[in-house]
Amino acid sequence: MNVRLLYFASLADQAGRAEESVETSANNPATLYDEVRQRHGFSLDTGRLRVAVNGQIVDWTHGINEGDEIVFLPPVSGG
Amino acid sequence: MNVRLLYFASLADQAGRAEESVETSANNPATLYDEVRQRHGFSLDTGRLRVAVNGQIVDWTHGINEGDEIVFLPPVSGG
Amino acid sequence: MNRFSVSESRIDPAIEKQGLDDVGAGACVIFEGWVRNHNEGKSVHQLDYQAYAPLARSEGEAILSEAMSRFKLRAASAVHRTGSLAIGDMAVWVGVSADHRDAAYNASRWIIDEIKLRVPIWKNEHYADGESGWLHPDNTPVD
Amino acid sequence: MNRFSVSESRIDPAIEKQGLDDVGAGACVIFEGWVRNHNEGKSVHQLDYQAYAPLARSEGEAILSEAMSRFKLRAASAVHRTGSLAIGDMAVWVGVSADHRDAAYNASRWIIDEIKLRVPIWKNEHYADGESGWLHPDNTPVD
Repeated sequence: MNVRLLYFASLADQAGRAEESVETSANNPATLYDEVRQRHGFSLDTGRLRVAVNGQIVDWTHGINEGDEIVFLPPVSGG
Repeated sequence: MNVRLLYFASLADQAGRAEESVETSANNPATLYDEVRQRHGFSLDTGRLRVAVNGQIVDWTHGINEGDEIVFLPPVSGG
Repeated sequence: MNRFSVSESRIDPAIEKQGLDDVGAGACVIFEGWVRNHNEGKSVHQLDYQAYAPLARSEGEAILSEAMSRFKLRAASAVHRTGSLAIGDMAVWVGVSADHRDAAYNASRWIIDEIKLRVPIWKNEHYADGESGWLHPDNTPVD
Repeated sequence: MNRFSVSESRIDPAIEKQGLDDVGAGACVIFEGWVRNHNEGKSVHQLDYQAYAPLARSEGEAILSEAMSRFKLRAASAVHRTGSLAIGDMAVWVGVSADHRDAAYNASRWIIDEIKLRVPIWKNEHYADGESGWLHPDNTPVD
């Protein structure tokens, strides 16, 4: 299936892009992150990230569906 | 000697004036307050007041001199 | 330098805030006291504030100087209204800036508490029932 | 009702504050986060803030709704900047009004702490030495 990933902050820098569409057979965000992490050399591991699917923060075991917008969230530093 | 008294808040209401000059032989603010309290029927006693002489907060036993500006300060309620 | 003032006219928070600017400051905390339409269950129509102005200024300055040495601040200032105020009017403005927000919050709270305890300013509340009265708090906490 | 917003342009505190007016409110506490010229010993020239805006809005709204039920408030609102900011620029504005100052201070502090913990916004600091980097705090307290 095809999903859309958005990248922010250091993940965007390391991926060299702000978004991408990926073909994946991963059935949850944890597996998907492993795939893209390997490809882009992301330094943060899932213990330091949160993940959002379609604008909602979800568990790493949450299901993934065709067309989902998925965002791996590095530790925030607003304010 | 002659001193100038300023009155604020409930003391001004009870005295019916914001200031007055008084002739007194009181040698400290405590004695002076007893004098004016009797005359004006002030309800607050010295335990609930502070006193300022010439713009400085002082003890009730502080000396008084001719021409001093003396203010008995009711509990404040600013803010 | 005057950090504390007593004002007979409307407080302009934008002007007051200019004194807090500092390139090293990352946090600014502002407290405003507004005239509310009720106090201890009574409906309030209007307020008068009376000040013994020379002493109010020197006590206010002393509080702000002490705040500058007690807390890690960049700047602190405050102004208190006198005269007749309507519901919604600003009675007091307290502003601080600091590198970090911990100091800014702590200092702001400390300053307004000290102002309410020490500065010779008195509030006369005019109630909906036509009564009015000067408030002379007796140890009970003042909000 | 939108209590939290993300803004690509300058925050105007006078406009933001209008949402806090309430005849029952006696206390207003405002927190502003400013871009300061230093962080952890490094000299800072400029900042960029990046947000995942839809989630930042919903997380921000959730924080302000929770504040309204946790604390005795009349109103609460907040706005966070995104984009390039210079030293002295306002990065975040948080305002609350309440009958009493205790609730106002406590709510204000709680809201900015939650924003810094939860809202998906990231800061990129540009240092005087030419380096820059996204900050990803690791449990250490953020100021």
